[in-house]
Amino acid sequence: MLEGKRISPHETFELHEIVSFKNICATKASAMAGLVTDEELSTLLQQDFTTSQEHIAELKDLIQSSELWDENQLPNNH
Amino acid sequence: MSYEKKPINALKGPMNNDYLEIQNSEGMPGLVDSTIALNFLLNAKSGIKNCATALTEIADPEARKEIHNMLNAQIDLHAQISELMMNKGWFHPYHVAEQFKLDLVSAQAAVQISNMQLFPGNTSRLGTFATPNY
Amino acid sequence: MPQLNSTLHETMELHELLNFKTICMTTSKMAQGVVFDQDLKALLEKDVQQSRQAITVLQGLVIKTQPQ
Amino acid sequence: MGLLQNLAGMGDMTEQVIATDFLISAKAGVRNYAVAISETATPEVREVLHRHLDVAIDTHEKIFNYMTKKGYYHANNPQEQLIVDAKAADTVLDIQ
Repeated sequence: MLEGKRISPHETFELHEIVSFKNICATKASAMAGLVTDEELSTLLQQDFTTSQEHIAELKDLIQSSELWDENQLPNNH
Repeated sequence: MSYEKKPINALKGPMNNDYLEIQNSEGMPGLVDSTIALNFLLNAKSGIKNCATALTEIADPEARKEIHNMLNAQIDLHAQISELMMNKGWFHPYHVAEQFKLDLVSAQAAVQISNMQLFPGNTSRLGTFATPNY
Repeated sequence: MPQLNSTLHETMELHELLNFKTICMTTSKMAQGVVFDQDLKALLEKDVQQSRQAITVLQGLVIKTQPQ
Repeated sequence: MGLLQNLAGMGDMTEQVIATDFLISAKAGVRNYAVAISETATPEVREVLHRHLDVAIDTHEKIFNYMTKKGYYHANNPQEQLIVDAKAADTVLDIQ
Protein backbone atom coordinates (compact mmCIF):
# COMPACT_ATOMS: atom_id res chain seq x y z
CA MET A 1 0.00 0.00 0.00
CA LEU A 2 1.03 3.58 -0.51
CA GLU A 3 2.26 5.75 2.27
CA GLY A 4 1.27 9.37 2.79
CA LYS A 5 -0.19 10.57 -0.51
CA ARG A 6 -3.20 8.65 -1.69
CA ILE A 7 -4.25 8.12 -5.26
CA SER A 8 -6.07 11.11 -6.74
CA PRO A 9 -9.66 10.97 -8.06
CA HIS A 10 -8.67 11.43 -11.69
CA GLU A 11 -6.16 8.59 -11.47
CA THR A 12 -8.81 6.44 -9.85
CA PHE A 13 -11.17 6.90 -12.79
CA GLU A 14 -8.41 5.96 -15.20
CA LEU A 15 -7.63 2.88 -13.12
CA HIS A 16 -11.31 1.99 -13.18
CA GLU A 17 -11.34 2.17 -16.99
CA ILE A 18 -8.25 0.01 -17.25
CA VAL A 19 -9.54 -2.61 -14.82
CA SER A 20 -12.91 -2.87 -16.63
CA PHE A 21 -11.11 -3.26 -19.93
CA LYS A 22 -8.65 -5.79 -18.52
CA ASN A 23 -11.43 -7.82 -16.92
CA ILE A 24 -13.18 -8.22 -20.26
CA CYS A 25 -9.91 -9.00 -22.05
CA ALA A 26 -8.85 -11.61 -19.53
CA THR A 27 -12.27 -13.29 -19.51
CA LYS A 28 -12.30 -13.37 -23.29
CA ALA A 29 -8.73 -14.67 -23.51
CA SER A 30 -9.52 -17.47 -21.07
CA ALA A 31 -12.64 -18.51 -23.01
CA MET A 32 -10.96 -18.26 -26.40
CA ALA A 33 -7.85 -20.19 -25.32
CA GLY A 34 -10.06 -23.26 -24.94
CA LEU A 35 -11.84 -22.65 -28.23
CA VAL A 36 -8.93 -22.35 -30.65
CA THR A 37 -7.26 -25.36 -32.15
CA ASP A 38 -3.99 -23.69 -33.10
CA GLU A 39 -1.41 -24.51 -30.43
CA GLU A 40 0.52 -21.25 -30.76
CA LEU A 41 -2.53 -19.00 -30.60
CA SER A 42 -3.82 -20.94 -27.61
CA THR A 43 -0.50 -20.45 -25.80
CA LEU A 44 -0.53 -16.72 -26.56
CA LEU A 45 -4.05 -16.39 -25.19
CA GLN A 46 -3.21 -18.47 -22.13
CA GLN A 47 -0.12 -16.34 -21.42
CA ASP A 48 -2.13 -13.18 -21.82
CA PHE A 49 -4.72 -14.51 -19.40
CA THR A 50 -2.10 -15.30 -16.76
CA THR A 51 -0.32 -11.93 -16.93
CA SER A 52 -3.68 -10.14 -17.12
CA GLN A 53 -4.71 -11.77 -13.85
CA GLU A 54 -1.52 -10.56 -12.17
CA HIS A 55 -2.05 -7.07 -13.59
CA ILE A 56 -5.67 -6.96 -12.50
CA ALA A 57 -4.63 -7.88 -8.95
CA GLU A 58 -2.10 -5.01 -8.93
CA LEU A 59 -4.62 -2.54 -10.31
CA LYS A 60 -7.15 -3.64 -7.71
CA ASP A 61 -4.60 -2.93 -4.97
CA LEU A 62 -4.06 0.55 -6.39
CA ILE A 63 -7.79 1.25 -6.55
CA GLN A 64 -8.15 0.16 -2.94
CA SER A 65 -5.58 2.73 -1.88
CA SER A 66 -7.45 5.53 -3.64
CA GLU A 67 -8.96 8.30 -1.57
CA LEU A 68 -12.32 7.45 -3.14
CA TRP A 69 -12.19 3.91 -1.80
CA ASP A 70 -14.65 3.44 1.02
CA GLU A 71 -15.10 0.03 2.64
CA ASN A 72 -18.50 1.10 3.96
CA GLN A 73 -19.84 1.53 0.45
CA LEU A 74 -19.40 -2.15 -0.34
CA PRO A 75 -22.80 -3.69 -1.20
CA ASN A 76 -22.47 -6.56 1.29
CA ASN A 77 -22.04 -4.10 4.17
CA HIS A 78 -25.56 -2.79 3.71
CA MET B 1 10.91 32.90 -4.28
CA SER B 2 7.59 33.93 -2.83
CA TYR B 3 5.63 33.84 -6.08
CA GLU B 4 6.03 30.10 -6.24
CA LYS B 5 3.50 29.52 -3.46
CA LYS B 6 0.57 31.51 -4.79
CA PRO B 7 1.28 32.40 -8.34
CA ILE B 8 -2.13 33.31 -9.62
CA ASN B 9 -3.77 34.82 -6.56
CA ALA B 10 -1.99 38.04 -7.39
CA LEU B 11 -4.64 38.73 -9.99
CA LYS B 12 -6.93 40.52 -7.58
CA GLY B 13 -8.90 42.97 -9.60
CA PRO B 14 -9.62 43.40 -13.27
CA MET B 15 -6.37 43.47 -15.19
CA ASN B 16 -5.11 46.92 -15.98
CA ASN B 17 -4.13 47.56 -19.55
CA ASP B 18 -1.09 49.43 -18.35
CA TYR B 19 0.74 46.16 -17.78
CA LEU B 20 4.13 47.80 -17.99
CA GLU B 21 3.36 49.58 -14.75
CA ILE B 22 5.20 47.68 -12.01
CA GLN B 23 2.26 47.33 -9.64
CA ASN B 24 0.05 45.93 -12.40
CA SER B 25 2.54 43.26 -13.29
CA GLU B 26 2.41 41.81 -9.79
CA GLY B 27 1.88 38.06 -10.02
CA MET B 28 2.85 38.03 -13.68
CA PRO B 29 5.82 35.64 -13.32
CA GLY B 30 3.72 32.95 -11.67
CA LEU B 31 0.95 33.43 -14.19
CA VAL B 32 3.31 33.19 -17.15
CA ASP B 33 5.21 30.21 -15.75
CA SER B 34 2.15 28.21 -14.75
CA THR B 35 0.59 28.79 -18.17
CA ILE B 36 3.71 27.69 -20.00
CA ALA B 37 4.12 24.72 -17.66
CA LEU B 38 0.53 23.67 -18.37
CA ASN B 39 1.16 23.90 -22.09
CA PHE B 40 4.30 21.85 -21.59
CA LEU B 41 2.39 19.22 -19.59
CA LEU B 42 -0.34 18.96 -22.23
CA ASN B 43 2.35 18.50 -24.88
CA ALA B 44 3.96 15.74 -22.84
CA LYS B 45 0.58 14.03 -22.43
CA SER B 46 -0.05 14.15 -26.17
CA GLY B 47 3.49 12.88 -26.72
CA ILE B 48 2.83 9.76 -24.66
CA LYS B 49 -0.41 9.03 -26.50
CA ASN B 50 1.13 9.71 -29.91
CA CYS B 51 4.12 7.43 -29.28
CA ALA B 52 1.90 4.62 -27.99
CA THR B 53 -0.47 4.92 -30.95
CA ALA B 54 2.44 4.88 -33.39
CA LEU B 55 3.83 1.78 -31.67
CA THR B 56 0.59 -0.11 -32.36
CA GLU B 57 0.82 0.75 -36.06
CA ILE B 58 4.48 0.14 -36.79
CA ALA B 59 6.04 -3.23 -37.56
CA ASP B 60 9.62 -2.31 -38.41
CA PRO B 61 11.75 -3.60 -35.49
CA GLU B 62 14.26 -0.74 -35.56
CA ALA B 63 11.53 1.90 -35.66
CA ARG B 64 9.71 0.11 -32.84
CA LYS B 65 12.80 0.12 -30.65
CA GLU B 66 13.46 3.82 -31.21
CA ILE B 67 9.86 4.80 -30.59
CA HIS B 68 9.67 2.65 -27.48
CA ASN B 69 12.73 4.53 -26.16
CA MET B 70 11.03 7.80 -27.07
CA LEU B 71 7.89 6.69 -25.23
CA ASN B 72 9.88 5.86 -22.09
CA ALA B 73 11.67 9.22 -22.21
CA GLN B 74 8.33 10.96 -22.72
CA ILE B 75 6.82 9.23 -19.68
CA ASP B 76 9.79 10.30 -17.54
CA LEU B 77 9.48 13.87 -18.80
CA HIS B 78 5.76 13.87 -18.02
CA ALA B 79 6.57 12.69 -14.49
CA GLN B 80 9.10 15.48 -14.02
CA ILE B 81 6.81 18.20 -15.34
CA SER B 82 3.89 17.14 -13.14
CA GLU B 83 6.18 16.90 -10.13
CA LEU B 84 7.57 20.39 -10.78
CA MET B 85 4.07 21.80 -11.19
CA MET B 86 2.97 20.18 -7.93
CA ASN B 87 6.01 21.56 -6.09
CA LYS B 88 5.35 25.07 -7.38
CA GLY B 89 1.68 24.93 -6.53
CA TRP B 90 0.46 25.08 -10.13
CA PHE B 91 -1.11 21.65 -10.12
CA HIS B 92 -3.20 20.00 -7.39
CA PRO B 93 -4.20 16.50 -8.47
CA TYR B 94 -4.85 15.44 -4.88
CA HIS B 95 -6.95 18.47 -4.11
CA VAL B 96 -9.66 18.75 -6.71
CA ALA B 97 -11.36 21.80 -5.22
CA GLU B 98 -8.07 23.70 -5.20
CA GLN B 99 -7.38 22.65 -8.80
CA PHE B 100 -10.80 23.81 -10.00
CA LYS B 101 -10.33 27.18 -8.29
CA LEU B 102 -6.93 27.58 -9.95
CA ASP B 103 -8.29 26.58 -13.36
CA LEU B 104 -11.05 29.18 -13.14
CA VAL B 105 -8.62 31.94 -12.15
CA SER B 106 -6.28 30.98 -15.01
CA ALA B 107 -9.16 30.96 -17.45
CA GLN B 108 -10.25 34.39 -16.24
CA ALA B 109 -6.71 35.71 -16.61
CA ALA B 110 -6.52 34.29 -20.13
CA VAL B 111 -9.78 36.02 -21.05
CA GLN B 112 -8.41 39.29 -19.70
CA ILE B 113 -5.18 38.86 -21.62
CA SER B 114 -7.14 38.22 -24.81
CA ASN B 115 -8.57 41.71 -24.50
CA MET B 116 -5.21 43.39 -24.07
CA GLN B 117 -3.46 45.32 -26.79
CA LEU B 118 -0.12 43.52 -26.49
CA PHE B 119 1.46 44.11 -29.86
CA PRO B 120 1.73 47.02 -32.29
CA GLY B 121 -1.05 47.18 -34.86
CA ASN B 122 1.24 46.40 -37.77
CA THR B 123 3.54 43.45 -37.11
CA SER B 124 4.96 43.23 -40.61
CA ARG B 125 8.69 43.49 -40.05
CA LEU B 126 9.59 42.30 -43.50
CA GLY B 127 11.73 45.35 -44.11
CA THR B 128 14.08 44.18 -41.41
CA PHE B 129 14.52 40.75 -42.98
CA ALA B 130 16.44 39.80 -46.09
CA THR B 131 13.32 38.79 -48.02
CA PRO B 132 13.15 41.23 -50.95
CA ASN B 133 10.91 39.00 -53.04
CA TYR B 134 8.43 38.11 -50.33
CA MET C 1 -4.44 2.14 -59.65
CA PRO C 2 -1.21 3.27 -58.02
CA GLN C 3 0.74 0.58 -56.22
CA LEU C 4 0.35 0.97 -52.48
CA ASN C 5 3.73 0.82 -50.88
CA SER C 6 4.65 -1.78 -48.33
CA THR C 7 5.34 0.68 -45.54
CA LEU C 8 3.10 3.59 -46.45
CA HIS C 9 1.16 3.27 -43.22
CA GLU C 10 4.32 3.27 -41.11
CA THR C 11 5.76 6.25 -42.93
CA MET C 12 2.56 8.17 -42.32
CA GLU C 13 2.69 7.40 -38.59
CA LEU C 14 6.32 8.46 -38.44
CA HIS C 15 5.48 11.72 -40.19
CA GLU C 16 2.78 12.41 -37.62
CA LEU C 17 5.29 11.91 -34.83
CA LEU C 18 7.91 13.99 -36.60
CA ASN C 19 5.54 16.92 -37.03
CA PHE C 20 4.46 16.68 -33.41
CA LYS C 21 8.04 16.59 -32.16
CA THR C 22 9.01 19.53 -34.35
CA ILE C 23 6.23 21.68 -32.96
CA CYS C 24 6.97 20.59 -29.38
CA MET C 25 10.62 21.44 -29.70
CA THR C 26 9.89 24.84 -31.21
CA THR C 27 7.37 25.62 -28.48
CA SER C 28 9.76 24.59 -25.71
CA LYS C 29 12.57 26.60 -27.26
CA MET C 30 10.45 29.75 -27.53
CA ALA C 31 8.99 29.31 -24.06
CA GLN C 32 12.49 29.37 -22.56
CA GLY C 33 12.74 33.04 -23.42
CA VAL C 34 9.53 33.85 -21.54
CA VAL C 35 9.62 31.84 -18.30
CA PHE C 36 10.87 33.28 -15.01
CA ASP C 37 11.29 30.03 -13.09
CA GLN C 38 14.72 28.53 -13.68
CA ASP C 39 13.69 24.95 -12.82
CA LEU C 40 11.01 25.14 -15.47
CA LYS C 41 13.54 26.59 -17.93
CA ALA C 42 15.92 23.69 -17.25
CA LEU C 43 13.14 21.18 -17.90
CA LEU C 44 12.20 22.96 -21.12
CA GLU C 45 15.82 22.79 -22.24
CA LYS C 46 15.86 19.07 -21.42
CA ASP C 47 12.82 18.64 -23.64
CA VAL C 48 14.52 20.55 -26.44
CA GLN C 49 17.57 18.29 -26.28
CA GLN C 50 15.42 15.15 -26.04
CA SER C 51 13.21 16.27 -28.91
CA ARG C 52 16.22 17.15 -31.05
CA GLN C 53 17.52 13.61 -30.66
CA ALA C 54 14.07 12.21 -31.38
CA ILE C 55 13.77 14.33 -34.52
CA THR C 56 17.13 13.10 -35.79
CA VAL C 57 16.07 9.48 -35.20
CA LEU C 58 12.67 10.04 -36.83
CA GLN C 59 14.25 11.71 -39.85
CA GLY C 60 16.38 8.60 -40.34
CA LEU C 61 13.38 6.29 -39.97
CA VAL C 62 11.24 8.34 -42.34
CA ILE C 63 13.94 8.15 -45.00
CA LYS C 64 14.40 4.43 -44.36
CA THR C 65 10.71 3.61 -44.72
CA GLN C 66 10.08 6.14 -47.49
CA PRO C 67 7.74 4.83 -50.23
CA GLN C 68 9.87 4.10 -53.26
CA MET D 1 -27.59 -17.75 -31.91
CA GLY D 2 -25.06 -17.22 -29.18
CA LEU D 3 -21.58 -15.87 -29.59
CA LEU D 4 -19.89 -19.25 -29.43
CA GLN D 5 -22.31 -20.80 -31.92
CA ASN D 6 -21.63 -17.94 -34.30
CA LEU D 7 -17.91 -18.49 -33.91
CA ALA D 8 -18.23 -22.24 -34.37
CA GLY D 9 -20.32 -21.72 -37.49
CA MET D 10 -17.51 -19.83 -39.14
CA GLY D 11 -15.50 -22.97 -39.75
CA ASP D 12 -11.93 -22.19 -40.67
CA MET D 13 -12.54 -18.49 -40.04
CA THR D 14 -12.85 -19.07 -36.28
CA GLU D 15 -9.14 -18.84 -35.56
CA GLN D 16 -8.84 -15.70 -37.61
CA VAL D 17 -11.76 -14.02 -35.84
CA ILE D 18 -10.30 -14.83 -32.42
CA ALA D 19 -6.81 -13.71 -33.39
CA THR D 20 -8.12 -10.47 -34.88
CA ASP D 21 -10.15 -9.78 -31.76
CA PHE D 22 -7.03 -10.42 -29.69
CA LEU D 23 -5.00 -8.04 -31.85
CA ILE D 24 -7.59 -5.28 -31.61
CA SER D 25 -7.82 -5.74 -27.84
CA ALA D 26 -4.04 -5.65 -27.51
CA LYS D 27 -3.93 -2.45 -29.56
CA ALA D 28 -6.67 -0.85 -27.45
CA GLY D 29 -4.81 -1.99 -24.33
CA VAL D 30 -1.64 -0.16 -25.35
CA ARG D 31 -3.59 3.02 -26.06
CA ASN D 32 -5.65 2.78 -22.88
CA TYR D 33 -2.53 2.40 -20.76
CA ALA D 34 -0.87 5.35 -22.49
CA VAL D 35 -3.91 7.52 -21.81
CA ALA D 36 -3.97 6.41 -18.16
CA ILE D 37 -0.27 7.16 -17.70
CA SER D 38 -0.73 10.63 -19.14
CA GLU D 39 -3.27 11.33 -16.38
CA THR D 40 -1.14 9.96 -13.57
CA ALA D 41 0.40 11.99 -10.77
CA THR D 42 1.37 9.34 -8.21
CA PRO D 43 4.81 7.77 -8.85
CA GLU D 44 3.70 4.33 -7.62
CA VAL D 45 0.75 4.30 -10.00
CA ARG D 46 2.97 5.46 -12.85
CA GLU D 47 5.46 2.68 -12.12
CA VAL D 48 2.77 -0.03 -12.21
CA LEU D 49 1.10 1.34 -15.35
CA HIS D 50 4.44 1.77 -17.14
CA ARG D 51 5.33 -1.86 -16.40
CA HIS D 52 1.93 -3.01 -17.66
CA LEU D 53 2.29 -0.85 -20.76
CA ASP D 54 5.57 -2.52 -21.64
CA VAL D 55 3.91 -5.94 -21.32
CA ALA D 56 0.96 -4.74 -23.42
CA ILE D 57 3.33 -3.52 -26.16
CA ASP D 58 5.08 -6.88 -26.04
CA THR D 59 1.80 -8.81 -26.27
CA HIS D 60 0.66 -6.69 -29.19
CA GLU D 61 3.93 -7.36 -30.99
CA LYS D 62 3.61 -11.13 -30.41
CA ILE D 63 0.08 -11.40 -31.72
CA PHE D 64 0.94 -9.08 -34.61
CA ASN D 65 3.85 -11.35 -35.59
CA TYR D 66 1.68 -14.42 -35.20
CA MET D 67 -1.00 -13.02 -37.51
CA THR D 68 1.53 -11.91 -40.08
CA LYS D 69 3.05 -15.39 -40.05
CA LYS D 70 -0.37 -17.01 -40.44
CA GLY D 71 -1.28 -14.72 -43.32
CA TYR D 72 -4.22 -13.15 -41.45
CA TYR D 73 -2.58 -9.79 -41.48
CA HIS D 74 -0.70 -8.15 -44.33
CA ALA D 75 0.90 -5.04 -42.90
CA ASN D 76 3.40 -5.08 -45.75
CA ASN D 77 0.76 -5.35 -48.42
CA PRO D 78 -2.29 -3.17 -47.84
CA GLN D 79 -3.94 -4.34 -51.06
CA GLU D 80 -3.85 -7.96 -49.98
CA GLN D 81 -5.11 -6.91 -46.55
CA LEU D 82 -8.14 -5.26 -48.13
CA ILE D 83 -9.01 -8.53 -49.88
CA VAL D 84 -8.75 -10.44 -46.59
CA ASP D 85 -10.95 -7.80 -44.95
CA ALA D 86 -13.57 -8.07 -47.71
CA LYS D 87 -13.66 -11.87 -47.32
CA ALA D 88 -14.09 -11.56 -43.56
CA ALA D 89 -16.85 -9.01 -44.13
CA ASP D 90 -18.65 -11.45 -46.46
CA THR D 91 -18.50 -14.13 -43.79
CA VAL D 92 -20.04 -11.78 -41.24
CA LEU D 93 -22.75 -10.68 -43.68
CA ASP D 94 -23.69 -14.32 -44.22
CA ILE D 95 -24.47 -14.86 -40.53
CA GLN D 96 -28.18 -15.50 -40.19
